[in-house]
Amino acid sequence: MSRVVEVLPMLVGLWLLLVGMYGAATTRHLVHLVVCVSILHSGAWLLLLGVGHRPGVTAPTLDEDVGGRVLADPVVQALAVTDVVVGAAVTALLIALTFRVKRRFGELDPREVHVLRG
Amino acid sequence: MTPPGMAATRTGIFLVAASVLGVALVHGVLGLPTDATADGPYARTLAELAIGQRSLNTVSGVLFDLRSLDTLGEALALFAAAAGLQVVLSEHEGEGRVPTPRYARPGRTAPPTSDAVRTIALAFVPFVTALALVVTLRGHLGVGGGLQGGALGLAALALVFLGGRYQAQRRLTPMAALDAEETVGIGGYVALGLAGLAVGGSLLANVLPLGTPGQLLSAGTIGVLSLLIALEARAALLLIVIEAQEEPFERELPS
Amino acid sequence: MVDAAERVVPLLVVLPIMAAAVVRLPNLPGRVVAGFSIGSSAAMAGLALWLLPIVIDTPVVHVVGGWGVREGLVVGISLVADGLAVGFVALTGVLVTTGLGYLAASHEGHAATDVLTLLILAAVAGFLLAGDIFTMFVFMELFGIAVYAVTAGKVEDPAALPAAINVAVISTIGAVLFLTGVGLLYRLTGTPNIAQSGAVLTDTPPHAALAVTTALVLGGLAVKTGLVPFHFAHADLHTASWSPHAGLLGAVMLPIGLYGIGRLQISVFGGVPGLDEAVRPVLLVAALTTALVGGAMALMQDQLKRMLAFSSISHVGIAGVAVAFGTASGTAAAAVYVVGHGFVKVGLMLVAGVVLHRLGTLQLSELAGRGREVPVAVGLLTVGAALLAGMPPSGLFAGKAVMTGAAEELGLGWVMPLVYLAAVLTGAAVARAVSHLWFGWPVPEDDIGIVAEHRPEELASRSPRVLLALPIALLGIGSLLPLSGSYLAGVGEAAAAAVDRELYVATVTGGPPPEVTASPQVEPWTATSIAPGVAGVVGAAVLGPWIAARWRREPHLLSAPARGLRRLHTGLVNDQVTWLTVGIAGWCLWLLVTVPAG
Amino acid sequence: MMAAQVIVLVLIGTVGTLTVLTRGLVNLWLVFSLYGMLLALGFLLLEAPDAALAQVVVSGIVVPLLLGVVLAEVHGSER
Repeated sequence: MSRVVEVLPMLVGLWLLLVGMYGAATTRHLVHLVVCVSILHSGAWLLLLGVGHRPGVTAPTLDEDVGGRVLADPVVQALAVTDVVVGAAVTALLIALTFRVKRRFGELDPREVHVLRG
Repeated sequence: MTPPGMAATRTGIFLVAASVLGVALVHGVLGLPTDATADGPYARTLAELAIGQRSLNTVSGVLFDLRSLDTLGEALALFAAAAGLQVVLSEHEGEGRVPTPRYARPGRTAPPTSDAVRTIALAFVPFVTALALVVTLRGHLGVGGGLQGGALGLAALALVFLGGRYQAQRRLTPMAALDAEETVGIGGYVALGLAGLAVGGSLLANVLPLGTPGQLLSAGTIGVLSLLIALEARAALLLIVIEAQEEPFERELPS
Repeated sequence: MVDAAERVVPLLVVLPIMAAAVVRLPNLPGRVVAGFSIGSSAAMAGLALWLLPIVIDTPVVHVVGGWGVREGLVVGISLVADGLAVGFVALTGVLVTTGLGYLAASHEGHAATDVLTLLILAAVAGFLLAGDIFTMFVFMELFGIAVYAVTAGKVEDPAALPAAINVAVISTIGAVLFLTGVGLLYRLTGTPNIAQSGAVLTDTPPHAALAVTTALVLGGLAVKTGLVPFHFAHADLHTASWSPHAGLLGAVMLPIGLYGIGRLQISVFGGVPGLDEAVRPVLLVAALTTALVGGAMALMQDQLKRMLAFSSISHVGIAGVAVAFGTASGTAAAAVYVVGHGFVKVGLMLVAGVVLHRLGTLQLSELAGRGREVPVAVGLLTVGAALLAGMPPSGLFAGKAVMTGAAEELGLGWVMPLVYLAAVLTGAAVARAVSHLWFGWPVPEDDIGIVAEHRPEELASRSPRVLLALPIALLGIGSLLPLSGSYLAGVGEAAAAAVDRELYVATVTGGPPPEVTASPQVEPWTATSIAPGVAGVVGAAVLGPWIAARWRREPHLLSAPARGLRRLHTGLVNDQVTWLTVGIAGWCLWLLVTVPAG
Repeated sequence: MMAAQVIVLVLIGTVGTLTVLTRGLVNLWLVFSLYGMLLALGFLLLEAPDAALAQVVVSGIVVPLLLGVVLAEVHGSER
């Protein structure tokens, strides 16, 4: 059981990845699609933080000296920080593209806008 | 085009595949060796070195010194996203058909805001602006850094927008200035990196004096890089958000 | 010399970034933007070409930030410049320079298109040189975003928007899968450095976590490579993108995924007993399927750029077969093939761009007979068809010839007929297009494929000469390069170094270099290699026109399986995500089942 | 601490799932904003305050703002 708790952040991250993919595979609305992509992206951040986390660690953001405490892994946290911001950019970009789809096709249903077939 | 029943079939296929994938992933995670590099030597070494660089926030030390190339790459992702959407804007401006946004029309605000929301939003603007600066500049001393600071810089302007002052927001963010800000952010980062190459022999070497731990002016290039990234992140996110704000009004143009 | 080389390595990444930042300045005149972009990417290509002969002998490592090895631990990010990586960077630099030249001459694109193209160049260089798996991820994410952002900026084309959205979704999922694998790998080995994690994993007993990690890392890269069933969104993006980018996508963007697969498979996972044997079959089957599916789809297309897009997918599959061999000669074959294909494909895409400029459409049903208005373009397409089919002495011929030897070494001789078949299909596809263009044989109404396209508002009655000079030069280089003996010998040396895991580890961690292994003989001119090469060209020359002619008489020529295959390409994001899930689940399942439990 | 972690992580998973299953745009906006905040809390409990700060700024301001614009627009046109 403690094993499950230890890897729970990673498991939740993977769950979010799968759930987001489910949303993307069944979506009928491009805005919903963007949200699903954002959710599956956030699964990766949770997984990353889970990779660098162990029971009893301290945040690697110190105001004082280390003082013998075990720190959470700053490397994966750095990657997570940057990826969160990139995720925001991707979401924003996709939303803006969605607007342009709405203008051009008058629709936000992916079934109405797939113009490349066969 | 899509035959009826196909969507159900597809969902079925997806669920089977996702179940297989899910079982495999859980199997993999649970199969991780329990003793696997508990507080691995790599993470510990990097944390120690970051503190040695006077960055008490080891995450900032990793971001802006030990692994500063990765940060440049991620900042470029923002840069790329903004540049991609810039095309659309420049097209509008070039053709002289900048639409009147609905926000900008007399008596209209969207999203609809009440007076209370407006007042509170505007009251927070100076506070958030100051916070953005503090978060950026103190990144090596505590929680924060250029990426968060840059996003907060956007937040300050977002509050102006939420306060119903769309025109004010646009006046505060002329497009050309944002473009130039991006050039300063990325160009400055690379220039400092090249200075490191010229002086220290390797790209992005921290060649500035490290100073005393805990001081605002310490940690060498970390603070400068953090500030440059804040500029880049703020400008790129703003450009993208402005693009999104502009877009809907296109549809309302008399055609 | 080596010292200077060490300082030049990071410039390959930084130079295009700096150029992109400068070009981003507001209100620059178009001529300045074009000149500066072309100049910087040419300078970068020049640096890479200067570096190439130095690093083929001794790979050079540049440690970013000066964070070298501390107590046996690689601390910083290493940029590892070996022959294969730098050669690939040089190829990208040359092709991007040509593409930017085309954009400038044809007045396509915007200043931001140049910015993004330079970022693509930087991202590719960063990805190829990265000796660190997190850095690899970062630059992979960057080029993913730059690629769909550049296409999204093609505002006049209705196909560009949905294609960009679909690729953004697929690309993000691929990146997240890769990142998941990378995270697990970091947890397993405790270091993001490729060489060091490979050293940690050497001779460790395989286990389920490692199998899943491998599947996610390599599968995530396979999504980027566009192997079946991850190819759907890529085909759409190539169709909708700017002509030079459509070429670059097939020439460089997809193959760097293969480079990543090969690099990580050899340097990270290669030392785990039993893992290599489990990975190779799945990669081989995926690549071979990709080659055949791409070829078949290319043959059935009605739109020239989409035809070339599927052709790219097919040829990347062929190179993937060689990568799946995992040997020095297989790697050499893949390198020769990718270089040859890269020049030819960018050349052909530029020709398609010229056709669009002159005739206003790429739809074969509307172009029937109109090829006589653009005789040079049709001539180049004819040459391109022969080259794609594998005409000697082109890189596509030489690559397959070397691949034949590599396959026989491993007892995999049976794959070669299928590889040749795939190549013939792609050659026949273009030959079919040429037949329609020149002889005016009508293309029947198509009830499956609907390819929206953009029509330039003003047709150029005489496209600038440089527009055709560029593809002529590219096709020329692509076909003649393998005649150079020193080129082939260099590829052999680079390939031998690339598959040598001990050499890679020693280079990065600063250990004593191992004994130099013998380079494979890269000799395409053998008694048995010419015949299939020529036969392939003849096959394509017969098959293409034959189909074009029969199609005219029997509109419903497409058999049920072929129609079914086309119908799978719906361009619908839901379907593409479902296929991706099926594919990655397959990779995971296969590796879980076949990797021996330790 | 441990218990708080487990609770918040489970909540993140649940609200994430809810978000994906939500189809109406207004509800989507609300649930997704809640999800973003929960995620930031989760980061904080995983001892990653920097990531939490980035997430708060992004999910508290950038994303709601963008989705709000969508909402205003789509609703305006469908009314």
